[in-house]
Amino acid sequence: MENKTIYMDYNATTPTDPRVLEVMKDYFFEKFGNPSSIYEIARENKKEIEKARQKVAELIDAEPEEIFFTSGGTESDNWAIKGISFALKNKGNHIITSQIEHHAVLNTCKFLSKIGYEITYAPVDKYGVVDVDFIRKSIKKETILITIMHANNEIGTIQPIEEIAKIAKENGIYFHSDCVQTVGKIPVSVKKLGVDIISLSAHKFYGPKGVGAIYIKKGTKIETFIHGGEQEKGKRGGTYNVPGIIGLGKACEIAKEEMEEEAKKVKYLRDKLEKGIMENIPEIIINGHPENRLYNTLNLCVKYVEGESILLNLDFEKIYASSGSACTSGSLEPSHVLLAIGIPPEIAHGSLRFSLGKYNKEEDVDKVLDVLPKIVEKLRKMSPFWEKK
Amino acid sequence: MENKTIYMDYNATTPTDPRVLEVMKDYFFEKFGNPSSIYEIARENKKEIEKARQKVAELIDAEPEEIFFTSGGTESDNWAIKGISFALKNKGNHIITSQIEHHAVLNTCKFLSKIGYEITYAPVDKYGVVDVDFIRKSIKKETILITIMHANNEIGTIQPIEEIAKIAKENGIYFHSDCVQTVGKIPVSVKKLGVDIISLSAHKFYGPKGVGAIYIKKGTKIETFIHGGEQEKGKRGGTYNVPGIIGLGKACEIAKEEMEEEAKKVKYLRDKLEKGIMENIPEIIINGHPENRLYNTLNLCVKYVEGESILLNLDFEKIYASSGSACTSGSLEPSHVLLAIGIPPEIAHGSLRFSLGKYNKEEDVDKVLDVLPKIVEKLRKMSPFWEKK
Amino acid sequence: MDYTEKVLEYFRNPRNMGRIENADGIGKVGNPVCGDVMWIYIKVRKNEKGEEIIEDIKFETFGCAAAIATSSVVTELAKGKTLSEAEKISNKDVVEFLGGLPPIKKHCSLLAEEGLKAAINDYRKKNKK
Amino acid sequence: MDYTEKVLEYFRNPRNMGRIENADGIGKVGNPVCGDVMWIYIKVRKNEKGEEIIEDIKFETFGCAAAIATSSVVTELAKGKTLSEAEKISNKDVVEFLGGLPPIKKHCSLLAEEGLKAAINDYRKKNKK
Ligand SMILES: Cc1ncc(COP(=O)(O)O)c(C=O)c1O
Ligand SMILES: Cc1ncc(COP(=O)(O)O)c(C=O)c1O
Ligand code: FES
Ligand code: FES
Repeated sequence: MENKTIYMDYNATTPTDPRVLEVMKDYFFEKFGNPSSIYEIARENKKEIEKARQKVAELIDAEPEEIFFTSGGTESDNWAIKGISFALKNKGNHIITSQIEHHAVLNTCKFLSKIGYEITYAPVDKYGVVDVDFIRKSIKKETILITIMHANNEIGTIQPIEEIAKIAKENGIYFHSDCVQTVGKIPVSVKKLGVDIISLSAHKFYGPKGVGAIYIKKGTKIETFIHGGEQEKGKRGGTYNVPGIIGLGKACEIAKEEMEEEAKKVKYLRDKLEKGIMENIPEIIINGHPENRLYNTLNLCVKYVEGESILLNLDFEKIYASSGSACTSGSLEPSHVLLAIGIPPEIAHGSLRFSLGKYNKEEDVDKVLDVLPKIVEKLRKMSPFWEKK
Repeated sequence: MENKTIYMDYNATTPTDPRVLEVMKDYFFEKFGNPSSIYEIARENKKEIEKARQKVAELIDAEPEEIFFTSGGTESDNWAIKGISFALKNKGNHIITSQIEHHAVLNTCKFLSKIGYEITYAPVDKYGVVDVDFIRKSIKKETILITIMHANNEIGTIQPIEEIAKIAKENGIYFHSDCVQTVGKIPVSVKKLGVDIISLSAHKFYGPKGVGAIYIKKGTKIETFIHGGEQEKGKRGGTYNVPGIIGLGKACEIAKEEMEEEAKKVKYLRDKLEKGIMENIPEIIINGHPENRLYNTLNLCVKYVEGESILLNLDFEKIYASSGSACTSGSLEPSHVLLAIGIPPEIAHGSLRFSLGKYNKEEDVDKVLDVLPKIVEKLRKMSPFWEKK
Repeated sequence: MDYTEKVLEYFRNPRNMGRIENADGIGKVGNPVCGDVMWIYIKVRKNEKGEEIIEDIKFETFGCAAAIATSSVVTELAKGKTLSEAEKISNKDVVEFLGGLPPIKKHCSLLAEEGLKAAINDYRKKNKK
Repeated sequence: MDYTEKVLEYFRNPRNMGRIENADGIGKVGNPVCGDVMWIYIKVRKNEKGEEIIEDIKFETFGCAAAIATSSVVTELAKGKTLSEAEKISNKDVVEFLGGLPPIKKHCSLLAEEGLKAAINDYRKKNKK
């Protein structure tokens, strides 16, 4: 990261931990090779890949044979949902998800609905917690999959996954959880959660971009998504991204060791930021669950001003935050997550997400607390709604 | 690459050119960021990505808007074939391909055949050239896609793509070509070839693993394959693999500048290797087209011995070659490509592929020519078929 | 979002920002639900030729950086112009002045054009003879 | 392919490789179309107790490293044994001796077991009283 910049958009992506890059480096040239080949350097690469698989498995309490490498969270989500849909198409065509899923899930469901699947979108309460009862009642004999994210990327609300997974199990329905925002941040045990499939992505926890994984519980009937060679027991084609996979493994190892301590530190900073903003800026709404929320995430609505204008002004001060999910900042729609928790569109336009991470320092928070009130004041002065209310 | 090793498996994968790694390095930490965000570092990343897109476009004579980044050749192949199949499912369900495609194409077709598509596999002649007339005659009103690879990864035979593309065009059928083995090795112009879609992969020409691209001609009707956020104009979800994409761009730039010279050098070495083997080992069959063949590829069958045994013995001498495609070396089947060109299975088992690249030196060839005859002799002595014939 | 230097400069230091008490015309355009609202205030006087000119103009905007920058530019362009000249100011003029806008942001400049026209109309309606 | 050191060692330096002219029994198993062929030659003599023992044994193999290594091992294990002892040698013994084989290569060891049995059967057929 450049000096003097204050990065608070860790939910969008994280810098690659230098220790991760360090272990990756050699595999570009000196130790490069295709792990599917039989010769020695290839065999060594293969061993490193299996070690990485072991590390991923350890982080999420799974068996190595249940881990498959992908190009990231989006591919894992696509694989999970399409894979189950195609594999069970003779059993049923109904999928239950929620209104606040990531676009990787929502747009996959949209695609499936075009080709004959039926999708039910469970609503959420004002904190962003999905309506478990609604899910239970939506189940019918055609239901083949329930997919609910572990924690929401925009507001950080953590879902009652264990409870939903139990319902799925009782009804003999597969359960997938998009854990892209939780793996590496908080302890995730696939066994405790009771899930059949989860998605995870390296770049969300200090690993490299372009690599992720999917956990598929032994015995799960799922179609391959990326068809190709014999890699990953024939379940995911494509030459192994050796440096990427080794980097993911290292990121998992570091997360396992350091997660707890980082969490404490980051939570302290986030809480200080939240408190400071609430005290210094009037008419702010904090989004997400008061307790069951990612410790690094602070999503708020600044009434009477528009989010992008705040972001750009922060940018002038080299403070990098976001107005929600990075993927939709190309669009002008207010966040589907904020609308789902009942924020009126005109207020949803003023949303701001600070997501903190391990390289943030206390000065960063102080700086934000210094400049943000001024920015908001300036923009509110410009707004036709501010003084008149 | 380790010292003293002789790597001759460039068709499986190539080492990342140190100049490529050099430009990637900064984007892991110092300049990391999510190009979809609006703040400054993100905007800079976005610019670099667009520069990379430009470089890919220049290498294959396309427009930048026609280039979409993927996780590699396999994803590109899946996207091309499934994307067209799903987009045109109301128009027809028939696809024409060849018997010698890569598994990324063949297994995708196999999947589609399970869900209601009909696939025709065009045969090839003894040199591995597809039967163009067969393709022409296979076309029917349900045909929505023809997909034929540019050059075969095992035997190197280059296909008459222009001719097939013309037939496709005359019949209003989309044409995809898997150019994973040609882009970066030989000049590829999508305009001259007349193709609608091509696949390419960075790690086949000194770029990083885990990143590739697809060319989609403007106006082509194709469904998205990896559904997700707004990245790539909403056509390919997933956080940008910034270092990977920048690496792919650099690899394209280097290829464009140096391809011609490298080709001459590598062809000289390959020809010397071929000649030397033919002169020193009896009962060898050279596979692939005598002229229309990748200049770096030498595929041969050593009669009366099995390929893996040769490979392992080469491995003991730190010479790394392959017995065909890397993806199938986990399997025991003889190569589908060799069977398709009419090699009997018992001879196909003795296949060996040397694929050379820019880091090979003349000593490497000399070393192979020194040890290979001895290895073959030793193994043939062990074979029940050798002396008795 | 790729804003030009000029857009960023106008966003940072908008001209004519604020309200005119007792304005002769107010144009209110946009919709908070869509995230864009612009109010344009004008003060009109007659010049020596008896033409109505925009003596003062101010804006209040709830919207993105492009909306704020275009608000500012349209007020600058209109200031001192006769009403009939001012009515000819199009969103294209505004975009040109700013050296371009990202495609997805073109509509923000339309808002500026419409805001100015709405203010003039409001003035005309109130002063109908 | 993850071969143990022992497999690689036996592949590199196979014991009992070659042919026995005028063998007492020859076992030919496998199929070149599948890429695996193994021929086992045995020379049999009676010991002082009158038992038939394998005095000499050799192999010729067309196949992968595992096939070659298992051929070698099975001949070593059988050498000097009585026919009825030798018949009890199973592919499991061979795999154990080698410290394991990759799952996909288990069948190669079966070939070795079958080759030896076929050679013994061939001898018995020829020497039927
Ligand atoms: C002809 C061909 N197509 C597709 C692929 C797949 O490319 P990737 O390994 O980048 O997924 C390869 C190489 O593995 C290939 O040689
Ligand atoms: C909840 C969630 N799911 C999926 C994704 C997609 O992951 P990736 O960017 O690795 O494809 C993201 C982040 O972008 C996310 O936050
Ligand atoms: S005001 Fe609508 S996005 Fe600019
Ligand atoms: S002999 Fe069949 S693979 Fe070993």
